[in-house]
Parts: sequence; structure tokens; C-alpha cells
Amino acid sequence: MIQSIDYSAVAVPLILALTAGLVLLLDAFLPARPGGGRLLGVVALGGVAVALAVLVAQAVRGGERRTFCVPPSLGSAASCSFVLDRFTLVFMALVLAAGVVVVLLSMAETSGGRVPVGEWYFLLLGTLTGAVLLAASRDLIMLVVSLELVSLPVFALTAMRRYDGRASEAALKLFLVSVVSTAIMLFGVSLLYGVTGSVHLDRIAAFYASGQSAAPAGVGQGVTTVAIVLVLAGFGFKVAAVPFHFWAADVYQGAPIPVAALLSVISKAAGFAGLVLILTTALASQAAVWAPVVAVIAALTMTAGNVLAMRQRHAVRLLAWSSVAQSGYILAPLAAFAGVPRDAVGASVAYLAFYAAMNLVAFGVVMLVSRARERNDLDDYQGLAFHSPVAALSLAFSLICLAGLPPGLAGLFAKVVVFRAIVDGGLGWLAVVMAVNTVIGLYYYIAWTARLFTPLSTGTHRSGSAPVAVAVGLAVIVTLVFSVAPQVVLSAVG
Amino acid sequence: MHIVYPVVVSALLFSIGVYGVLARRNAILVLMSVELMLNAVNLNLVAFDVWLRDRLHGGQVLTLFVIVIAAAEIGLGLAIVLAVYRNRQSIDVDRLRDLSETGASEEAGPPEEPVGVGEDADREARP
Amino acid sequence: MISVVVLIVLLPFVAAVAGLLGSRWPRGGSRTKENDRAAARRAAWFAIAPVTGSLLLTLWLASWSARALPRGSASYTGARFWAGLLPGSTEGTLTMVETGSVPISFTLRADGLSILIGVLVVVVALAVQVYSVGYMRDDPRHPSYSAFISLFTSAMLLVVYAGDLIVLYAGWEIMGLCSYLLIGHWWEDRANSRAAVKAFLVTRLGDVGFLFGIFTLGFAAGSFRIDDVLSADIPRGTLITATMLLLAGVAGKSAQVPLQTWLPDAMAGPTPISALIHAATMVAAGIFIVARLYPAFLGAQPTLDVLAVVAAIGMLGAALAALAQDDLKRVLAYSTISQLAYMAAGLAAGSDKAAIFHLLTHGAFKALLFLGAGAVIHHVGSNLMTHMGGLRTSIPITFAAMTVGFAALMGLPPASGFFSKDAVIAAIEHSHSPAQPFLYGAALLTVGVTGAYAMRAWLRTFFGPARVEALPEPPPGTAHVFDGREAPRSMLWPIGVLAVPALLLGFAGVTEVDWGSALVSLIVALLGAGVVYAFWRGAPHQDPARMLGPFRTACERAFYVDEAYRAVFARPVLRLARGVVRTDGQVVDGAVRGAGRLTMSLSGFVRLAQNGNAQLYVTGLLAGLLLITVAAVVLG
Amino acid sequence: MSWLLLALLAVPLAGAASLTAPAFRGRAVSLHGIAVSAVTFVLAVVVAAVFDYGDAGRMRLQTDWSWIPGLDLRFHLGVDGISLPLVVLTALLSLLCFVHLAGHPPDGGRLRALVFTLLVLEVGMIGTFLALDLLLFFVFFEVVLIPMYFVIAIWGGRHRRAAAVKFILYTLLGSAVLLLGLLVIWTQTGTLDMVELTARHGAGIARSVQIVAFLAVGIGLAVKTPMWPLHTWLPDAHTEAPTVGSVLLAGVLLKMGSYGFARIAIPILPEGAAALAPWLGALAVVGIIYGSLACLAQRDLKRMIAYSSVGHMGFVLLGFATLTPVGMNAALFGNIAHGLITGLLFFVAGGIKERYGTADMVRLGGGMLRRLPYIGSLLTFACVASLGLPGLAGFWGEMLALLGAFRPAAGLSRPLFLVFMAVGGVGTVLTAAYFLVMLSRVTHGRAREIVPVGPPLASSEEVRVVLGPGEPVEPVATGTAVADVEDSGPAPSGARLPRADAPAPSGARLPRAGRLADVTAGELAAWVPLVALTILFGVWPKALLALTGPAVQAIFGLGGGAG
Repeated sequence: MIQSIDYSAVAVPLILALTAGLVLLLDAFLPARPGGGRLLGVVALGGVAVALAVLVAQAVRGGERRTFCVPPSLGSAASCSFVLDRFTLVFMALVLAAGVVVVLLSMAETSGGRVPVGEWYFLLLGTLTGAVLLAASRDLIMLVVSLELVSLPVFALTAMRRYDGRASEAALKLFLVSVVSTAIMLFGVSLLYGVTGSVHLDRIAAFYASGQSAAPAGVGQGVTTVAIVLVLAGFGFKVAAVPFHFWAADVYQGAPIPVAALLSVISKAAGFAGLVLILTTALASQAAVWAPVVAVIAALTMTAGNVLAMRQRHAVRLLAWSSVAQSGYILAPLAAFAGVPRDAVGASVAYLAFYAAMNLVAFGVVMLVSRARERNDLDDYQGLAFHSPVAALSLAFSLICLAGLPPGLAGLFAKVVVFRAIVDGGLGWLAVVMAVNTVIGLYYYIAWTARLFTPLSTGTHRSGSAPVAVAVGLAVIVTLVFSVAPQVVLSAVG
Repeated sequence: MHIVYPVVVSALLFSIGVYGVLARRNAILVLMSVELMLNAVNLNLVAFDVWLRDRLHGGQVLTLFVIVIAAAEIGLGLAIVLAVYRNRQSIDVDRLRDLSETGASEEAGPPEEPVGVGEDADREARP
Repeated sequence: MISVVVLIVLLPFVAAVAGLLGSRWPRGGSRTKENDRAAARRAAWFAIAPVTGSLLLTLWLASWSARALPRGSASYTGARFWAGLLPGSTEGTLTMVETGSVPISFTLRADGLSILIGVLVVVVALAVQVYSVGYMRDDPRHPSYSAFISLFTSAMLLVVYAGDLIVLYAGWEIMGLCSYLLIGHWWEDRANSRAAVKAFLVTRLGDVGFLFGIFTLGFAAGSFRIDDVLSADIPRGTLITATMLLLAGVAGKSAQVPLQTWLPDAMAGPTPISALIHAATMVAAGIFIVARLYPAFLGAQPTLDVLAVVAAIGMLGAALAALAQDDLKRVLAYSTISQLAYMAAGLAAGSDKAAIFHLLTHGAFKALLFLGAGAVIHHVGSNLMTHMGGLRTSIPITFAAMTVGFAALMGLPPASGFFSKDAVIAAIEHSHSPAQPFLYGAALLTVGVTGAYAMRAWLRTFFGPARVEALPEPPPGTAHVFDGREAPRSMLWPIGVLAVPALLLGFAGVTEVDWGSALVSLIVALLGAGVVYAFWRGAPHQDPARMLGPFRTACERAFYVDEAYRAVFARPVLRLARGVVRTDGQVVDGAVRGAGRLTMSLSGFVRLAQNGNAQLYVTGLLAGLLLITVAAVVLG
Repeated sequence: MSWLLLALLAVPLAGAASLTAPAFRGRAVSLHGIAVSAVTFVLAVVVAAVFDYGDAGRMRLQTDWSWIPGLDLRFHLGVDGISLPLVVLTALLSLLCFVHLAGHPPDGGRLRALVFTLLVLEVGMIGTFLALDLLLFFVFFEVVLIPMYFVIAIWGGRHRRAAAVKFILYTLLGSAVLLLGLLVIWTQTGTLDMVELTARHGAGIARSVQIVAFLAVGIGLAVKTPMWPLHTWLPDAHTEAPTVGSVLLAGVLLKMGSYGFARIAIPILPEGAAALAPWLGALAVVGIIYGSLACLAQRDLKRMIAYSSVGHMGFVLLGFATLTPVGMNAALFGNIAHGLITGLLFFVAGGIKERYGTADMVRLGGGMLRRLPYIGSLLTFACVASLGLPGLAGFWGEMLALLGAFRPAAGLSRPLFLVFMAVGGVGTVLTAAYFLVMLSRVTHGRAREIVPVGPPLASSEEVRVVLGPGEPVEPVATGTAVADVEDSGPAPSGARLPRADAPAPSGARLPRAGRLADVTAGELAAWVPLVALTILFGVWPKALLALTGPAVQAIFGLGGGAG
């Protein structure tokens, strides 16, 4: 029997994949002209834009689309591997928007000449496809494959810069830790498959809901717990949660900045999508098992992230640890899933959306400044407000947003949403830990912001770059919209 | 035969792979031990598939995918190791210490007070 | 009618504001000689004219009150001595302030008692203002000085005519502030400034108790108006606690025993101030309050017993201290404490009539003595009696006036002191409280000692060898020296005016004289004076105080009460303050800074794990995972 | 008429936004600042005029738009008897600050940025007092943090960075805990509307939850009010902040904390308040004594005034702790009075620091009344008002607080509050002590002769100062007249003067630039309104009590229900 494929459902990943192929072909066959890199960039950007347009159309038409379904006759009800519902649409929108910004940043990076342009965009689009697929996947196989599709291109992208020892070292580290985490996750998946006997998330949920298990009760529960934790490992690495956070700063520093932005936003979003799918659809009834684990991991992540970021003197490393801390804040509401299921997922996804916007602004400006001064030390930012006020103001705005203080209203509302979910779920201690963490976080955010406004006697030359400026502008506008009307996100997340 | 045997073998195989990753200094040998871990997963999957007599054979399908993923990873891994060798002339994982906390902030020096900007310095700077 | 009372209180206040802002206004702040003189002249007019207005209005009010028919039911029990003299009373409420619990009503009330005291206050205030024109002629800060005196007068009148306890408390505190400002008039010398601070703090301590007393009464009676308080039936226990607390305020303001150390140091201020504030008015306010709320005090017998004991100790101790002082003003200061203790004894003995009568006469003759002393100090250029002697020839008018004053102080027959002190002693004799014999003995003994120190001061100032030599430059704290002639007429007129009531006020007292006790006290007084005269006759150069023998230094230092207070209160508080600053720096702030340092060191520690080795990362990863799995399974 | 409140917020915001236009240069910037704050002040006065005093208990001029349905955060503004005086006070103090700024440009230059920051600060402050939605209150509560951080960090004194960092971290910790409290209230009641919550008088929230919520909200507000143990950020922030910063910090920011008690903690969580009132009272009273003692031993004038704020806010908190209408009235009155008086104190202290180049009392020597008579007398007036002299605004706040403590609410233990009242009374004496001691050290005594040695030094730069040890450090050494000798006699007992600077030959005089100019017209224009208002509220307390009375009755559910 041949599965019928609903091409309109699969449209978005398909477009991205085809664009990737097109970019590779263009790179291969087009004569090597100086403007070539920019053309490929535009093509990639066009691909992502078209995908975004299609996505918006599907969102407007509303309704759910399912495809790659298993016919009901075999075993229980029909369960499909690829589902396009509200949750998926939000994640796709998030990933594609971030993709636009990353592509714009890459244009500046690729114009440097040290990076093969065609391969760069091909891999970038590959990652985007993987991320979009992951958001829509509803069975373990598709989840694993799309997770790998997100990870592998990033290793290559990190190592892409020629003759850059640090980049290759970062890539190797990323590769090692990622592969080990994937292996651990696969082992978890195999155990989960062993216990539940099925690969589809809804069937696993049905299995646990019905309560009967193939193996005798004692062992079954133990194996399930181990399976859950091991599966968590895979996504924990992607999200850079505590035991899996060691690689973050080294890789962000070593990798080119667009890749760091990619890692901190898109791959993290994919990680969260996978985590939410597994935990809330497949293992919803096992919440009593994984909720405390997620709570402890969230608390440790935010604390480790903030504490490590306090004494940083390198801009990108600081942003790396700050993104680790922020993923702690995103994880926290998930722990309250037992108490308030809908709010928990909503809060987590909302915070992720706010975080993505704020973080991209910061990475954009860091990209701008690092073009003038490679060293990227915090002291290079001193007195930025005096000779490039717009960049300084947007960086200050994003840092204050990340800290969660007005005038950065986006960050403030994001934190309020998360705090509300935690307090609703009854996790008082986690709320207090998060409050203390906001204060520690503010310490290094305000330290950096203060540097921007302290005058520096020696003026430094600033080299502008159009695409990055557009990227920063785009991200700032999105953050401003989120600040003034956060309802846009909250209603979308639902 | 009872399901426990393959699962235990798979677990042991997995542990050997983990040991290989942690103990070996040479990057390529680390890659090999990662392969070992992935194969342990395959064994597990196939064993469960047969034990469950799953009509959809989810386990075996996933095994195929895992094999493909392993291949892709190893290809990419070796490419990265090659790049590291070309840049650093050694693929000893222990010696790749360039990107580290202390490394990054060596030349800048630890901050002497919370904000790291001597206020006297910039006070004179002010007109 | 109430508008008259409002005007009486407001006129000095307007004078104060005009004096402060207006006296230098047109020519700006430039401090040249003629600017100061013109400003001083203008300030003098700003001060004297309104107080005269107040005086006339008060006299008119008194005449109206005397003519008014006695009101049928005196609002509070007992026909008072002044109700007969000035039966009319009037009361008006400006507004009622809703505080949320006990309402405060801005009320003024003038009745017999307050009009009598009002007259005393305004007369003495006018005398002092006129006197100051001469005394402070070329003092650069004359405008602010006279303005503060007007402000003080207005505050005292507010206390006298207040119908609501909180309004009374407001006047009470403003008086304390004015006394601070005026004592510290010559603030160039830090000792004067410190004396002013001490005066304010000690009275402020008393005022805290006073405020709590007002709260107790206010809550018990449901309103702060004096009429409501006196007419409400307050349970005996609350009444006792309230009156005891009020006593604290009285002790503070009237410099009674526990809180009397500030008055002798208050002599650091100019002499007219001592005359006005520290002799006639402010110190008398405490006694006035007890008289004002007398029905409440009568209901609380234990309070009166405490008052009696305090008065007995106060009068005797102060009298002995006065005997050993070398500074003329400090003699008069301790004498004031002693005389106030007399009035307190009168109140304790149950006769507020005697106490108020003595208050009036004391106000007159003590102000007279102080103004006279001012003239003497002007003449000699120093406060110390060792520098004085044989002045009866060089300053005859002052001599005559001060003789009248001292006679009144000792209680010799023609002077007013005789009648008022006799009334007090008679009251003590006939009272029948447990402390009566102790109080009566102390009273008689004090009469003798008063006779002694009055005679000693009189002899050492005006008799004996003349030792005047014109000092080149007056030490700080005294006005400039006159060239040997009598004080200018502007100073003599007030002395003359005050001499009249000091002499004749006694006859105005309508009360019959209890000749028995009067004779006894007269004999004791003459006996004291005789002993001093004998010692003085023996060696005119030496100080008759040597008769105290070993107790002399103790008496001079007022039994070391002041040093004790400083050792027990002032110094420990300062040490505690430094301790608080240290703990605040190390402990409370330390905790905050410590938290910051702790996080920084934690960050340092956690960073160690980031040494760049990928395999360490993977090990950390697996270790963490193992830990979580075991925890999940075991605890799950 | 409800647009008035929106205009009250929009005008300063527009003013700040318009500053980004490069059109403004030098003088125009400060004039712009004055103009915008003047318009805001006029609007505030119009709101006060149009306010219906007959029924001050109900919320007037309400605007209520839905801003974020997801968080059901409504842009709900309104003003009643409690918040109106605070709004007018904020507008007034901001105007006076701009007037002061016109005459005295800030130390750190960059006037345009300072005016921008102060206008944003004003929006945050006024917003906090107008907000009637818990989360909106929280947002405005936090809008104030970043501007005040920059005011201290850029235009402050020598150690401004550390002080600014400590200020913002400490206050943020407080407001984070406050947010937790607000969210607990929200989860229990399901609504964020303060008017609704006040009307419910805590119905629907279990007692234990009320206690937890009150604790969280209380700690958040206590950090801002500075209650005793959480106050250590205040002295550093005040000492390092510029004059304008100190005035706004003391005049308004502290009020936001105490306003929170009056608007959120006590009305919405009555049982929580009743349970924790004794603790609140105890900490308040300790604050009074602690603040007063700390002031007694301070050497820096601005730091001393900062600690005095801890003492005065102790009385305000005692007023709240009694949970009685008179206590609440006392606290609200004390708020306004403290705002006016401490604003004046900081203005004068700023003027002194500008002229002498230092705020260290020992270095100021004495005799300010001789050299700067008008500034000296203004300082004396401010100190006298601050120590609570009746007839000036400071008295009523403290007296009514003690009156409230005399008979606290029914549930509270009376003997405990009587002890608080007694300790509060002793606190007033200590307050009088440290103010008068300061006056005696700074304004009295003989002015040290200024011998203009060499070229006049830069006016505000710190000069290498040598102390003639003749100056008695022990302020209240009565009895023994320690002559104020000029020559360097042995310094009396007590701490040797810490040689902050390298010891120079003790004979050198204090070289300072020529004769010090007394108070200028600009300064007078900024200070006289505060003096006038202090006297007005002192002589006529009904002006404020008639306003807060009905609102407080509504809170305690005695009078008519809240609107």
C-alpha cells in the first residue's frame, strides 16, 4: 500500500530543501563572479521568504493537516508522523524568522571570502529544513532523523572557515558532545520502544494512559524512567541544559557569529520543540516522573548560566552563557506541566519567541562590532554610544530586554509569563531561584550596558555592513513589536 | 530466548563505547567508540522488534535510519578531524585547549572590581 | 470676643515673621555697620509695636472678663480664685481635624487663669524687648534675636490660650525651639551652641512623656479639647498614668528635679532671654499646665505625692547649689529651680491658688533680678561675683531695684514674695498628704537657705570693696562693656516697671495672710540671712559660701547630677552610635557585599570546569546524566 | 476628563522622546526640561482641582483599556485620595529639580542625556502612583530602575559605579520578590484589578496564602521603603547620587515603596497584614532607632540625611503597622512631609557640597551661618522641620503614627505597640539630637578663615585638605567649655581624625576659591516652594488629612465601599 502524501502539508520543508538543492547547483554551475556570493545569499533568502509566505497562508487557512499516516487497520487508531497544527506553525514561524536573520548575517560572513559560499547556504538551508521537520514530527523515527538533520550541518558550518584552528577545534568539540548525546538519546528511544512497543507518540501516550505494560510492573516503571531521562539527554544537549552545557561557550566563541546565532536560537528552538513534543504528547501521563527532573535541571541551568556569565570578558562567551541561562528560564515552566498543562507549554514557547528576538539583536550588533575589532572583548564596546549610537542603543535595548527590566518590556513580559506559570504550578522554590537568577543576570547585563555609555577617549573606526544592519533592524523592530504588543505572541501560542 | 540477553549485551556494548569515548586520546578512536555505542542501540532496537513481534517493524525501520545516521556522522566527523589535523597538526583531543575560560581571558586579565572599568580612568576622560 | 484672643496670639507671630524677613529686606544681605544698625532699629520696631498691641488687648480682655457675670455652672468643679477675680471665659474653634481616631480641634480658650498668665507673659515680654534694644545695641544679629523673642511670646501665648491639648503641645514645642535658638544666640562659641542643644534635648525628652500623657487623656475622653477632658469621667488608673506622664513634660519644661540640668547651662544665652524664658514664662508653663488640668491632677493623689517629693528635693538641692555658685546668673538660675519647686509644692499641697499667686509674683521679681543682673554684668563686664563688689554707689537705680527683687525673693514683708511664699507654706501646712511633714520641713529649710543665698548675692554684688577694672575686650558670651556709667535709660525703664509689681503685687493677693506660718518663715529667712551676714562681716573679701565647708564643691557642681547624666546617657549613646555605624558597615552591609563576593567566588569555582578539554565535557555530561537517572529512579 | 491622567504620562514621555531630535543645544535642553515638567505639574494641579474632594474615597478619572489579554494586564489608571497628593508631589519635585538643574549644570556634563533620563524617571514615578492594575503597577515600579541607575552611575560622585550597581541589584531583588507576591495574589483571586481586590477585602484568599503573599509583597516594598535590615543600598546611593538624583530618590522613589503598602499590601491582604503587623512594627521601630543612631555618628552630610530617611520612613512603616485609619493617615501624611523636607535637605546639602567641594562635616569646619547666612538658615529650617517641630509638616506624620501605635487595630497586641510607641518617642529625641548636633558642627562655631593661597583651584574638584585637629570631634561635650582654639592643640579624646589624605604639614590653611557665593536666585526658586508647602501642611494638616481620610476609611471598610 502506498501512503498518500498531502503535499500542501509538507510544502514548507519541501521548499526549503529544494532551495538548498538549487543553491548548490547554482554554486556549481555559475561562473565564479565577484558578486556570486551575494546572489546565492539572495536566493537562499528568497527560499526562506517563500517558505514563510506559504506558512502564513497555511496559518491563515487554519485547520490541521496530517500526512505520512499509518492506516488504522494495523493495530490501534490511525496515527500520523507529520502533523501541521498550531504548535507546529508557531515553531515553524519562529525558526523561519530566525532563519531570515541568520541568512542576512551570513551574507556579511560569506562576503569575507574565507568561507565557501555555496556549501554555507546549502548547509544553512539544511538545518532550517531539519528544524521545520522536527516541529512537525509525531513519531520517534522522524524526530531522531530531523534532530540529526538539524545537528549535522551545524558541525560542518562551524568548521567551514578555512585555516581557522579555533573553528575546527570548536567543531570537533561540538561534534563529540553531540554525537555522544545522540547515542544516549537513541539508547533511550530504543528502551522506550521496547517498553511501549510503538514508535508513534500518540500510541506511546495511549500505552501509558492505559497503564498496562508488557514487562512486569516494577521493571517496566524503572525502565520507563531510565528511558525518559536518556531521551531527555538528547534534547538537553540541544538546549544546553546543565549537565550538557559545557560545550556552549567554547563552541560559540570558536564558531563564526552567524553560526553562534544559529546555535543559540534555531537549534535551541528545535531542541525545545522536540522536548515539548516528547514530554507533553508522548509522556504526558508520566509527568510525575519527569516534572521534578525538568525542574531541577531548569534551576541548575539558569544558575550555572548566570554564574558563569558573571566574570566573562569576551562578548560572545558572555552571550553563550546568557543563552544557557535563558534556556533555564524556558525550561522552568515545563516543570509546572503537572499543575497547569496548557499554560506551561504556552509560557515556555512564548518566552522562547521573545528570547529569539532579543538574542538575535544582540548577536547582530556583536557581528557589527566584531567586523571592526576581531578580538571581541567587552572593552571594545566601551563608548560605543558615542560613535555608533544606533548600534549601541539597540544592543543596550536587547541586553535590558534579556535582563527583564523596562524599558525592555518584551523581556519583562516574558519573565512575568514564566513566573506566572511557575507560581500557578505551585513550584514556589523554583520561582525564588529564578528571582535570584534575574538579579545575577542583571549584574552582567547592566555591566555591559554601562560600558556602552561610558566615554572612551580614543574614537574607533566603525565599518558598517548593510545586511547585518538590516538584520539588526529587523530583529529590533520585532522586539519592539513584542514589547508594545506581547499579545501577538501570547494569542498565537494560545 | 528471553529478551534480557540482547538487552544486557547491548547495554554492555554501550558501556564499552562510553569507555572508549572517555579513555582514548586519539580523535579517530573516539569516533570508533561512538560507532560502537550506535551499534549497541541497533542491537537493542532489533531485539525489541522481534520480541514485540511488531507488525509495523518500527524497531527495524529505526535501525536502518540509525545506521544511515551513523554513517553520515562518521563521514562528517572524519572531515572535521582532518580539518583539525590540518590546522593543529595533531588530533589529540586533550591538547585542543585553545577555546577555554582561562584561555579566553588570559590577555585581558581578571576584572579588578565588579564592573571592570576604573572610574578614575574615565573620570579624567570626561571634558 | 475670641477674635481678640486670636489677635493677641497672632500679633507677636506677625512681628516675628516681619522681623525675620523684613528687617534687612531692601538693602540685601550686605553686613556693613550702618546696615546692621538700621536693621536693628527696624527690627526693634517690628518687635515692640505688636507686643504692645497684644498687651493692650490682653488688658481689655481682662477688664471684659472681670465685668462679665460669673457663669452659672463653672465648666469645671470648684470656684477658682481667679474665677472670682475674672469670671468671664470665652472659647472658639477654628476647625476640627479628622485624624481617623481622636479628632483634633484648633480651639483657643481664654478664662481667668489664662488671662492672668497672659498678662504676666506680655508684660515681661514687652519689658524684655525694650530692655534688649539697649542690651544688644550693636549685636549684628539683633533682628533675628528680637524676631525669635516675638515668636517665643506668640508660642507662650498659644500655650496659655490653647483650648485643645494638641494645640497646647504645638505651642509647647515651639517654645522649646525658641529657647534653643535664643540660648545659642552667640553661637560663635561652641559651648553656647552645645548648651542650647542640651536645653532642647532635655526638654524634648520631657515632651515625649508629655505627648504620651496627652494621648492617654485624649483617648480616655474621646477628644483633645480641655473642657471635654476635664468633664469626662476617666477611670482612676488611666488618670494616674496620664498625670504621671504629664509630670514628665512639666519636669522637663519647668526644670524640676529629674530634668533640671539644662537650666543652669541655659544661662549661656543673653540675660534678657534668661529673664523672659528662664525665669518668668517658659519655666512657669509646666506649673501652668498642672493648674490648667488641676481637676485631673486632684483625681490622681499618687501623682501629687510624687510631685511633692520631687518638689521637696528640688527646692532644697537647688537652694544649696545657688548658695555655692560664683556666677550671678547661675545663682538666679538655681534660685528659679528652687522657687518653681515651691510652686510645685503648692500644687502638691492641693492649693493651685497659692501656686499661681507665687508664679505671678515670682515672674515679676525674678525677671526684675535678671534684668538687674544684666545691668550689673554690663557694668562689670563679667558674670562672676568675684569681679563685683561695692556697686551700690556706681549704679544706684539698679541697686535699689535689685534690693526690692532680693527682698521679694527672701520673702521680706513689704515685697510680694512674702505674701505668695506665705500662701504656699500655709497651703503645705494645712495639706494632709502622706508626704506633708517631709515637704513642710524641706519648705522651711529652703526658706532659710533662700534667705542665705539672696543675702550672699546681694552683699557680694553691691557691698564690700569695689573691684571694678574696665576689661579691654569682653570675653565671648557677654555684651560689650559700658564705661562705668549707669545702664542706658532704655534698660532702666523696664527694670523700674518690673520693680512695681515685685513690690506691690503681694497686696493684690486677696487671700488672707496666715500670720502664724508667715512669722515662722520670716524668722527662718532672717536667721539664714543673719548667718551669711556674720560670715561676710568677718571677711568681706572672701566668699561667705565657705560656711558650707566640705559640701561647697558638691553644691557648686549641683551634686554632680550633670556629670552623672552625661556619663550615663550622653557618652554611651555616642559610643552606641559609633557601634551602630560600624555594625551597619560590617554586618548588615557586609552581608550584602558578602553575597556579591560569594557569587563571584562561586563563578570562579564553576569556571574551573571549563578548561577546554572536550573529553572532560563528555565526562561531565555522562556523570550528570548518571546522577539524574539514579535520582529519578530512586526518588521517582 | 479621564484623558488627564493619560496626558500626565504622555507629556513627559513625549518630552523625552522629542529630546532625541538634534535640534536641542545647550540652554535649550534645560529650558525644554523645565517646560515639559512645568506642563506636567500644571496637569497635576488641574487633576487636583478637578478632583471631587467630597468623596475622596472613590477612584476618579479612571481609564481602563485592555493591553495584554494573555496576561490580562489592563492599562487601568485612576487617582483617589491616597495617590493624588503623591502625584502632585512627584510633579512638583521634578519641576523643582529641572529648575535647579538649569542653574547648576551636572558634574558629569551630557545635560541632554540627564534631562532625558529624568523625564523617563518622571513617567515611571507618576505611572506607579496612577496604576490600578497589579502588573501595571509592577511595570512602572521597574521603569524607574534603569534611569535612576544611569543618573547615579554617570553623574554621581567618586564611588558612583559600585553604589549604582548595588542600588539596582538590591532593588531588582526586591521587585522580583514583589512580582512573586503579586502573582500569588493573581493566581488566588484570578483578577489583577486593585479596585476590585480592595473591595473584596481579601475574600477568596486563604489566610496562610495571604501571609505568604504579604511577606513577598512586603519584602519587595520594604527594600524600596528602606525598612531596617534591607536599607544598606540607600546611604551609598544617596552619597554618590547628584543633587537632582538624591532629591528624586529620597523625595519620590522611597514613597513608591510605602505607597505600595497603602495600595496593595494592606487593603488586599488584610489577614496577612494582621498576622505580620507586629513584625512590620518591630522592624520599623528598630529602623527609627538604628537610623537615628547611625546619623549621630556620621561624618558625611548627605550620608547622614540618607540615614535620616531610614529613620523617618520607620515612622511611616510604624503608621502602617498599626493597621488603623489614623496610622494609615499618619503614614500617608509622613510620606508627603518627608518628600518635601528631605527634598529640601538634599537641595541644601547639594548646594553646600557644590560650594565647599565636600560634604564631610569635619572638613566643612563651622560657622556656615557666618559665611553663608541664607544657606545656613535654610539648612536650620530644614533640620528643624525634619526633627518634627509642630507647626511644620514633619510633626503630624510622626505624632499621628505614635497616636496610632497608642491604640493599634483590634487583633494586635496592645502592650507590644505601646512599647513601639515609647521607642518611637525616644526615636524623636534621638532625631532631634543628631540634627541639632549636625547644626552645631556645621552652622555654629567660628568660620575657618579662608586664606586664598595660590591660584584658585577648580571649584568642585576634591582639594587636598588638612584638618586643624583643634576641631572637637565629640559633638556633645557639655560642661567643660572646650575652647574652639584655632591652633593645633591636641585633638580631644575620641577617634583620631582618619588621615584620608596624605598628611601635609598641619599649619597649611584650607586653600579654597575666594568668598563663597550665598544662595542664588535659581536655587531660591527651587527651594522656596518646598519651604512654603512644609509650613502650609504644618499649620493646616487638614489640607492632606481631609484627602486621605475618606480613602483610608474605604480601605478599612468602615466608610462607604470603594468606588
